[in-house]
Amino acid sequence: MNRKSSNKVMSAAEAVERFVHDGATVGMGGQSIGRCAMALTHEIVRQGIGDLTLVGCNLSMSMDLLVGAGLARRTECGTGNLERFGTAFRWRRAIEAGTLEVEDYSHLAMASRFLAGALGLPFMPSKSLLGTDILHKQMEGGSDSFRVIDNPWNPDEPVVLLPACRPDVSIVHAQKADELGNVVIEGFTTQEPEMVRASSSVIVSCEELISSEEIRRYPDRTTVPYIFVDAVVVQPWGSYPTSTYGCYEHDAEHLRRYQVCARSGGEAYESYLREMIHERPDFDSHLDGAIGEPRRRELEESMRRLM
Amino acid sequence: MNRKSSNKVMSAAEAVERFVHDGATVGMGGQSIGRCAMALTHEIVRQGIGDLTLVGCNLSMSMDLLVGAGLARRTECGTGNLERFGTAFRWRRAIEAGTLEVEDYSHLAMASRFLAGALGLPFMPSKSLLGTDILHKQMEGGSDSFRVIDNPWNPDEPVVLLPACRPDVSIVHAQKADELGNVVIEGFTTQEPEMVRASSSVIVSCEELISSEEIRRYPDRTTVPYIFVDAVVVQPWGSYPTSTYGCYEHDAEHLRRYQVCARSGGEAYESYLREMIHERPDFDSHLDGAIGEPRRRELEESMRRLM
Amino acid sequence: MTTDDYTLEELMVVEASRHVSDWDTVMVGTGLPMVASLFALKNHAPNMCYVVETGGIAPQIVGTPSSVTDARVMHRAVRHGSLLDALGGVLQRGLADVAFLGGAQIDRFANVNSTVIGDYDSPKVRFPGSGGANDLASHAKKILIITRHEKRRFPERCDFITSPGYVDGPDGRRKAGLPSAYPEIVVITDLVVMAVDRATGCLRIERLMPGVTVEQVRNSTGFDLPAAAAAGTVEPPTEAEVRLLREEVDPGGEYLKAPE
Amino acid sequence: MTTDDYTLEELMVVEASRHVSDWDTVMVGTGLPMVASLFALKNHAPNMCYVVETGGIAPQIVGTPSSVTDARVMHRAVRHGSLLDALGGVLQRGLADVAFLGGAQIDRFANVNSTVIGDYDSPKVRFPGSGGANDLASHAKKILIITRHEKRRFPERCDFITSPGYVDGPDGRRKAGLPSAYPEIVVITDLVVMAVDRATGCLRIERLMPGVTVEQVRNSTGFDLPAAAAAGTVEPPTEAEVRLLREEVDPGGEYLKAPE
Repeated sequence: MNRKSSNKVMSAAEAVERFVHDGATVGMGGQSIGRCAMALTHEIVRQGIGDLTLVGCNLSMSMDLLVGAGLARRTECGTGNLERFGTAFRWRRAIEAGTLEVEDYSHLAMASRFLAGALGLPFMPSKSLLGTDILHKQMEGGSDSFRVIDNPWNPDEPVVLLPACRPDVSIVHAQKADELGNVVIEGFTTQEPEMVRASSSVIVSCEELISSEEIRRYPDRTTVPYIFVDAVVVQPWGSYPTSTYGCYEHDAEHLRRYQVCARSGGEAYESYLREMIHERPDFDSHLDGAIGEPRRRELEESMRRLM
Repeated sequence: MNRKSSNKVMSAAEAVERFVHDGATVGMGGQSIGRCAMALTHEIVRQGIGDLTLVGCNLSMSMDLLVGAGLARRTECGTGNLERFGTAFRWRRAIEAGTLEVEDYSHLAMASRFLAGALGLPFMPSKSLLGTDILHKQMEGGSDSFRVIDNPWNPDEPVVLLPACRPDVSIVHAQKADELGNVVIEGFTTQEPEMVRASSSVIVSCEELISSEEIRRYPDRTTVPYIFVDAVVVQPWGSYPTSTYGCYEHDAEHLRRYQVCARSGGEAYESYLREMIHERPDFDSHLDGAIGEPRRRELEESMRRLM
Repeated sequence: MTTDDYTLEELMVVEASRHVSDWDTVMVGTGLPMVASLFALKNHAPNMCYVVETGGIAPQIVGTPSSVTDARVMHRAVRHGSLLDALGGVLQRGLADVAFLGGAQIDRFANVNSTVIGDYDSPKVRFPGSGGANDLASHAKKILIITRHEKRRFPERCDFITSPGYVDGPDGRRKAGLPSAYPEIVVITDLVVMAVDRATGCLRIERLMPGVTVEQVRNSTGFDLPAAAAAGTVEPPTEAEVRLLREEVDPGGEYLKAPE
Repeated sequence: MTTDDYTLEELMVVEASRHVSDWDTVMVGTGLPMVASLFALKNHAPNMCYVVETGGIAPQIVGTPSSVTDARVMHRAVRHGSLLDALGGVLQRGLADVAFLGGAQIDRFANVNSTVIGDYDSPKVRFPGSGGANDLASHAKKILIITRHEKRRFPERCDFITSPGYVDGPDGRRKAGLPSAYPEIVVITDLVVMAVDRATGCLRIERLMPGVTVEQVRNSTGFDLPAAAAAGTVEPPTEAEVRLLREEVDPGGEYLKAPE
């Protein structure tokens, strides 16, 4: 915890070293090909922090990298994919090979678990999952994470109870933050408002550091106030190759390239990890290798046209 | 329901006539001396719609008027007062006289009940109310609105379950709305985001009608999207004598005057109702009688200085 | 106009759009469902309200979005929100009139599998999982599924029920505790339009694609498939509809291939 | 400086502020609690974070707010939010270090009544009710109560427990299921500073106001009130503290009357 600090700005290396530990449950920001915390994920891979439980609604490329790098023990999520770009292949293979524990939920069920954590509640009711094998096969398989009770006010109506999900640390990429740790997410916010509030520690990377003066001028726009945040990492393009709403589009070329490597696995995948992460001292160096200035301008321009 | 309409703008008289019915459970917007839906409340009094159950977190002057006018059968809330301006006296007297049913909650407990309604859940867990007579005396008294269960994942830990609160209609005053029914609340939002979403019908009065173009230009600022709203009443000063953040301060003089009448009851109170509401065809006429232009400018100026 | 003037995929999309009415609140992802709902919006449902899982309400979708996080599905929304707002506050709240779903397997009770082929604990093939699909199937008033018709996709019982259809019979959803107890469920394939018969909780043939026989459909289906008494043929799209589809809804041909 | 140079009320406020530390997250309404916490902020806790029930986080409070809906308590907040954000997302979430409370009755276990005098179902006097008080008492790590010391305010048992103290004994809160099981509870009156003794779950005398005797306090209290072994005297405010209080915290004398 680093919440009692008036300047939380630090490098990704320092933030990950201080707040992500072996065996941690990590809340994954972003969704699909949008606003995934790629810079922070690279840093976890670089530092080789392992035995992680990854949690989120849709877990995408950032999760797949941690699984592919052998750093994940378990996932709890609603989906593992990159939507039109395909399944999260390292995740899929690890499940098929039996080397990764999974617990399946729906997106709303995971969001509900984070909501319970965010509100300090032990569990949240849900009307999803009823009548399905997500519930029944996992309960038969010994999972302790589901209860079905009767609605006390309508005794024949089953209601699911889901235990709160409280990550040890969440990693999130946002458009803006100030040095105190106030965070502004623009556009869609996925499960992040609840997940962040439910977490013991929170690392936010941002496209732009703004002044606390600006935060206080527009308090209706602050997504997460500083009392929930431990570290602010200033990292433009920090969600690359996924998009950041209002800043740049996803890079379809790089996503396809990753998916080719992830699908084949083996040396193709190892060399992706090596060239893109391990041989790079930091995320800026990764960006310099992965994407040139002209392509960056293109993706920015493409996003601008959609605003 | 009037949600399938591309122009929901109507008079307070029409909105109240269409959406507030005898016996309804009414969600009360605003809190204390801020943003109470006074214009809509006056209209309910004027139309004499009765047998109402009033629900909210803090119920204030708008509730007290409906109780004082003999239109309320029951309240469910966390507090009945106007903070520094005192108790809600008509409410207090009615409870002491045994003419009003009450169910007591904490503010968080009521907000939790609205949250359950907003999420389509039958109940919400709570860790408030435990160890108190709010829970025990009301349960002993026969209330069916509380259950205490053991946390299934920690069997010795009691957890309260509270049933969803789903108003038949909510009345809310906001700074801005468009004709489709998109609503922008600025500053504090009390329990309104959840209460409105939990309601079958929603009437919103607003200081200013803005264009849908403006709504779509700043979608991060919309508090409630139009799919939850049935009627939009354009009524500047619609929360008078309570404040509207960013627009005007509360009118301490009028609040004190009301409290004097409410405290004495009898003819003093009847004449307040008569002069301020029954003899006034609409809220603009009430305003003309209650507050002159110079005082309005003063209250606007006073708010401006706080921005 | 002859059947050569539109593709089967185009027909499936137009047929799906017919199940979307004006003023419907429609929960939709990307792909063919988005094409179908965009077509409905432009053709006969101008006041339709999109709700995107990621939180966008009533966006004016542009281009061909490749994700629910794509700025194209957020364009000029009346509100940006969170996943909880969309899936909890609109869908579970009971306000979604129509939801589109996909899946690897659909069984006779219209239960859907998007999780796994084989045993859950030692899977033969693992799929991405529910995502919002389970939530959509649990809470929407009407569920539309667009899929190719292959026998392996229509087994007697899904290997894994990810998203509930009628579970195990006409009253299966109510008994399971699902708030939307008797939704309309319509499955549109390249051979047939099926819908759940409320009396049995099972899929039955409602309308055949032009030129397709009941026999053909049954041969491609892994469970007994009755036919509604009045089972007719799917109405082909008009020339104007095809033009709208090609020129305005999917002008780049990103989702719909033009006929060869 | 003599006792004539500050009022008892000022002393109560300064004493209350001593229980607020730098970086504390403090949930506060209006009135004396706000004066005490504002004083702490300006005197020794510059990084204190106000959280207002109505949703404002870390406002820079101006003037003398008369309500939690007053724009003065929202001034330059880092975030505006909802009641659920503040009471659920911060308080019930376990992040409130300090909360201020008021009430009509406080009993030996520091339970508080702000609902009713007499029988709940046929009340002699009805008060406004819990508001956020029950939530504050249920979830904060430290609970501060500022009140006048009158015998009727300190009964053996509250007529109605609105907000939990230690309920009925040292383990009462844990058994009741309260997440904040052993909070510090401090009651500051014009006679005495009391705190709950963790060993008994009951209030005891911690410090006396200057010139007050244990006998005096006991005569004004409706339950047996032990005294801590080391019970001393409340430290008077310094001249600088009184100046800060009068000139910067409550310059209009809205809350604190100047000494006659």
